Amino acid sequence: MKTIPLEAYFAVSMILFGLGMLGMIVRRNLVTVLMSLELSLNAVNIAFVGADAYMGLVEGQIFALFIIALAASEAAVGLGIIISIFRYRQVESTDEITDMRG
Amino acid sequence: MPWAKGEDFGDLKQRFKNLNIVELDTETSLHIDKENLIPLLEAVKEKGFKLFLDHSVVDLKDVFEKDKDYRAVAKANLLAFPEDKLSRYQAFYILYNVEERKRVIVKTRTDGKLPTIEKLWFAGKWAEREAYDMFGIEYEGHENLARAFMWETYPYYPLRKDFPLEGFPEQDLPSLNDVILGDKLEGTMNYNPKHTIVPTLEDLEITEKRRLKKKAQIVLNWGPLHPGTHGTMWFLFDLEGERIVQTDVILGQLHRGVEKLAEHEQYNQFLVYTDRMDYLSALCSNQAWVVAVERLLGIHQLVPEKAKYIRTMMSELQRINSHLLWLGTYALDLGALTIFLYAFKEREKIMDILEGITGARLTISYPRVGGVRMDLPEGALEVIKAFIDRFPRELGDWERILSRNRIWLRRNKGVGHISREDAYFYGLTGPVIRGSGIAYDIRKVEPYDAYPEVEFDIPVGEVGDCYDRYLVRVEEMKQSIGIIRQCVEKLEKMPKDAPFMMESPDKKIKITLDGLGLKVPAGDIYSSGENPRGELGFYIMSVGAFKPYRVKIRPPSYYNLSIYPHLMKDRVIADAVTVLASIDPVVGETDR
Amino acid sequence: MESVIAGLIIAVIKILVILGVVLGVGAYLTLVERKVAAHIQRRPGPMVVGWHGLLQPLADGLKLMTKEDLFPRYGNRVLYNLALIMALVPATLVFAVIPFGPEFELFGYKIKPILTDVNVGLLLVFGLGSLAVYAIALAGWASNSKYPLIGSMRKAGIIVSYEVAITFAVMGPLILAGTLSTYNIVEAQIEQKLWYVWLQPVAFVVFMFSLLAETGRVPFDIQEAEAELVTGFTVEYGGMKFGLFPLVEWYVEVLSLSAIAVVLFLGGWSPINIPFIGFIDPLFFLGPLSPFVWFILKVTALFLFILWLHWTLPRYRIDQITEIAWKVMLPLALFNLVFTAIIAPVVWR
Amino acid sequence: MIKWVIFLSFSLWAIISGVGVVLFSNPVYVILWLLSALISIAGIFFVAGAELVGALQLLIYAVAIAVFYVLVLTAVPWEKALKKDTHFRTSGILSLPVVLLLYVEMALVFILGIAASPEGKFREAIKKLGNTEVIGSVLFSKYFFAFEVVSLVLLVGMIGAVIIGRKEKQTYENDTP
Amino acid sequence: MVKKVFEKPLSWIERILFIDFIKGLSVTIRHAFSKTITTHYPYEKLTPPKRFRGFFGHKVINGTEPQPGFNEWTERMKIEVIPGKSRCVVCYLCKKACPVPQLFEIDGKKVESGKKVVGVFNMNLMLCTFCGFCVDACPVDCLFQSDIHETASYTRKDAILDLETLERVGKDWQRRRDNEPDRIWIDDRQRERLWYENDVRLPEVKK
Repeated sequence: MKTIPLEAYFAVSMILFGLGMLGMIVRRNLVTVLMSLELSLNAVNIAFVGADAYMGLVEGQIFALFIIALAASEAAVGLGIIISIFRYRQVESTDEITDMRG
Repeated sequence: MPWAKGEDFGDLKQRFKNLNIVELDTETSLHIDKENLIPLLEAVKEKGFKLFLDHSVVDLKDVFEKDKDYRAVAKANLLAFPEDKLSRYQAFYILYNVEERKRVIVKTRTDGKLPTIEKLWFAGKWAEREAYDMFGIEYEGHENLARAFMWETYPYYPLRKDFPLEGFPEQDLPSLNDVILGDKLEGTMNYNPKHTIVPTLEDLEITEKRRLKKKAQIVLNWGPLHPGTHGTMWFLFDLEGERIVQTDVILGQLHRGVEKLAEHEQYNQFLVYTDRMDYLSALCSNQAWVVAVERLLGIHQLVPEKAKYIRTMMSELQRINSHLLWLGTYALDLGALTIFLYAFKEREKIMDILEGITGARLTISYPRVGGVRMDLPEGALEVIKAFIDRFPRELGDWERILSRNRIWLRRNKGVGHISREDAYFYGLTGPVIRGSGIAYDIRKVEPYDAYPEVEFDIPVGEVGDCYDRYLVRVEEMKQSIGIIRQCVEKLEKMPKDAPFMMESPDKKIKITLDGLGLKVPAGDIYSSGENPRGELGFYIMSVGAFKPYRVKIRPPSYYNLSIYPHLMKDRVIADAVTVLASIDPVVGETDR
Repeated sequence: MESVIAGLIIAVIKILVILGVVLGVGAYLTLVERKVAAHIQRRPGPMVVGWHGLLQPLADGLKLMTKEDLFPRYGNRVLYNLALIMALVPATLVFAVIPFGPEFELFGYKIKPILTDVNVGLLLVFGLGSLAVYAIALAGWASNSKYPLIGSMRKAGIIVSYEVAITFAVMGPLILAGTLSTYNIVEAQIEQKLWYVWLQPVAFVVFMFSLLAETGRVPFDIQEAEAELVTGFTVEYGGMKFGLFPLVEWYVEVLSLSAIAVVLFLGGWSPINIPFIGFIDPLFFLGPLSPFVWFILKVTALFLFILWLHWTLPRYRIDQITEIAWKVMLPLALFNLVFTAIIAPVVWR
Repeated sequence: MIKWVIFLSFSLWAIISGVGVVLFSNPVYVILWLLSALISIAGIFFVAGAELVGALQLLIYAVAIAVFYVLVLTAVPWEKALKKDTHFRTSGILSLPVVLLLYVEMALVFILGIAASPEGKFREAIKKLGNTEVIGSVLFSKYFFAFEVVSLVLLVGMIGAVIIGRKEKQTYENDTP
Repeated sequence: MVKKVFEKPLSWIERILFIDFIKGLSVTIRHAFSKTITTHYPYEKLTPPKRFRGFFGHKVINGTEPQPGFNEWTERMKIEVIPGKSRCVVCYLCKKACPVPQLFEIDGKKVESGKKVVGVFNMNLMLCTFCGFCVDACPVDCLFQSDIHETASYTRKDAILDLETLERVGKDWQRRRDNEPDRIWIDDRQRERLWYENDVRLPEVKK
């Protein structure tokens, strides 16, 4: 049993990141855009952790933890904004919000 | 007799020209014309008559049609402006002065329109809805004149005298056997398949739609069949998250037209229907009715002492019984599942006692006009004594689980707070008003049966929240134990063959056990009894026949429930059960 | 290669044993609960099917199986059924990291009575345990009905709040043991001759409260509060589907979390512990079986205690529950954590 | 060998779930696919030997963060949203070249990066002490400042979310039936 | 006269040591180890008290009729006295006293001697409220309420009591319970299960 090559991690990471990007571009719905963003963040995490495993480091894992933490705050703020938009504007798609006045 | 005297209203006599003050043996009433009604009610309220008791209407159609009845009624001075034969309805408002302990009836005449009193008493709003539902009286300025019990598209006004007891044969309703087995039933089983129309789903939808304006996103249908509503009440909560923005109540799921039936039953026979009003405290309702009829007959002093004590003792047992069910379901609603069965254990003992003495567990029908149905059986007093000796200990056990439990305190304290003014405004009675600190108890105010001779305290709360109501009811159970103990002591001293039915000394009034041929002279009375849920009042109008002309029942639960939407404003659903259970309505009584 | 196959076989046997025991015991705990409740309420409980109702769970199961499967008209059928699976799987998966006893030898193989002794076992427990939120939220949403929606919202709110409190509460014992592996935590307690409940009473109380909250036991059973919401998020479920939710919530989860409580605070399979004296084993005559018996006894005792609470106390209101979580339990757990983190390195090691 | 099988199956699972996230139109299904992707990524972390990150991925990502999405989704009335087409079709196709470009760029960076990678200096320590402990010691010494900054950001995010999501209490006039 | 209810607030010691919970728990555990009080219904049944208002029955003529009332009424209504048959004198008093008089269907029947006996006596118990007014009204102690309380049936027809059923119930009652004393209940042993804590001492049953 040998260790898994770094390229494998990177390949998975790349595919998921691309899917996340695609989702962010294609999605009309605000919440699903945020979800695609989460997917991209996770892809980055895979790259970090894979590199660590290959190279025997821990820095990548630490950064993965930071990313998780930041994703949490991003989700909280993003969903908060979405809820307030829903409440005041009753819209559900990104192109219906054209100004920043809330 | 807690009726106001004529001299109390001397100054009003000068203000209102048409005012006519009538003092009868059974009541004091103020007769006023429709135009001056609201100013008079305002003036009376300012004089201290702050507590609203009841309001309804009497349809005088039959009185005017039958000359004999009209003469009897006019002679007894029951009508406001008896010479006015065009106005078909007589409205009455029963008010109470809590400080001076006086009651008064305001009577007025109308041909179908009345000014609303919803600004003076909120309870009047509900009473007016009921009168609108039953008589079709239009109330000018009423905010929500929707039908109280019947559905919105119902074309009739059932309590009018031209609505027959059997209804109108309009719609086919096959009996269940016809549908399932194809049986053609004969003889006594052959029901009339034609009925007055019944509501369809569309009718119910219209009823639901015709309500106060929707205020929030989610409308939660709470009821008609829901374990938290203690019966078949239908609440509509407008919810914002879990917060209740507005509450609407749709009653009438158990409406059986008891008041209409009363007009077609003899005085004694109506006893059976009082069982089925507040079915948890049937005996107290029986007693209130029997006492009302006895007072109307003027024989309440002649009832033998033994019967009085038996009635008092039994109705106090029934009060404990009812409060036990309340305690059990209240605890169940708040999640303490075990108290429910503990309470039912003790309740079962009371049931055993009641069953042994009266022969029934729920629909008791034990008192009779002039006494009780049967003497106490052998061993009854011993069993009751054994029960009341042990009961305080059990009550203490439950209090140990609940009263000082932090969860119980958090769920109850500060929830459903009723101020004193609100209590008057919404016409509350019973433990609900006593929880707000007002010592209003019919057993002290207008004592009946053996209550003047026994000693007991009126428990009152201070704040008026659910916790106070809980403590008041628990304390009431302890006081009832005291009353029962005194009654048992008294009954033990009485000889075994003491009479339990009244024997009239002068044969003028013939009273038998079955009440056949009980003719009551013309007159009217408002008499009430203290039910476990509040003041159960009967307004009886007699034209001197075997059957009452009009019986208006003042259901305590109905008016106690009227404060519920007010209390539920800005609370969460979990408080809905707490507040509802602490008000403790019984649907058999709210709907009648 | 042979050792790999042996390991696989042992793992499969462990899985089967744990699954069988958990689900079977879970079903029979319904009978235990009914009996306990009945006797607290002065009733005998089920008495008809079998001796003292011993076959009652089977009869109930049969009844639930043969019932009609109802489905709300505008619900979402996929999610409606998925919610069930999502409730059942994580709850049983938690048992993978519960050590039932010490390592022992059988036919020359060393067997640890734990499915996987992961380094981060405890984190897994809480991660998996709180996956139940999805089941509940989806069940409420997929039923397309208001009562289930309110019930599932309540429950999800509780789980999110108490997940935080429970995670901070277990930090104390973790610091004392110095490991995240459940097996090692028990060994550390045995080594140090002290149950952590003596050192971490505050953490224990917080843990017990969170346990009750997460499993929806009284005083936190508001997600189903039959007086308010009929049965909460299971209103629209019928038959065995209705039966599985309480089975998972009230029995399997309670069992797994009380096993975790035993592992963390009550010394796992160790016998009775008295501070400054050590372990006393009144069951020494059972020999190598005694640790397993002790473990089972402790879990049973905790379970019975939870039942006892359930049938005594009233229930809180939803806002009060979250208030307690954030205003009482979380500060307590945090304080306990900080206190332990400061004191433990100085005094303990 | 077994490791490869497990890794491949987890990756495949993750990619399928990612496709699901992009393609499904019902937001509730999307969140479920995202959840599945998160769990499979946690599996990849376990394969890579990063147990702590894997467990935290499960505990924080899969449970805490995704739950917010579920709660928001179930609380918001979606009947209107579901009726609409939830994808920008044309812009999606137009964006494909950009995504491809991104792929090429990333691949380049990765390949160049691998060539210039440092050798593992913690390998021995990880073997001896275990992953968690090493991460802890590095996190709280070398990256302490970053840790503090992240916690501050979290706090700010929390407060911000509370303030944004707060709602002014509406008052209604007092009318009852 | 007026009593203020009051409970003092929880003290901090009670709060921290959970004394309120412990008090409640002590009560429930005590109950858990006490005797159970339930009656296992379909397998054991309590005997209803003698006054129980259950199904109706007609007592039959066996020489224990209330005299002289019975003789007066048979003479007045011209009723043929047949031992072993219903005591009913077709006076319609029960129907008059009933709040729901539709439920009675009573008719007399001529016999050869020119006198009458009761021919039809149907009671539709679907309408009945079991109030007992008809029993109070019966002048000859004929109509009575027995202790039969399990009255469920499959069809509505079964809810009609005809004369035969009434007489059968009556005979059964006279055989079993007519001679019992008027006591609150007679099955002391059965009631003991619920009442054992209360220490009830009832006077002996006089046979």
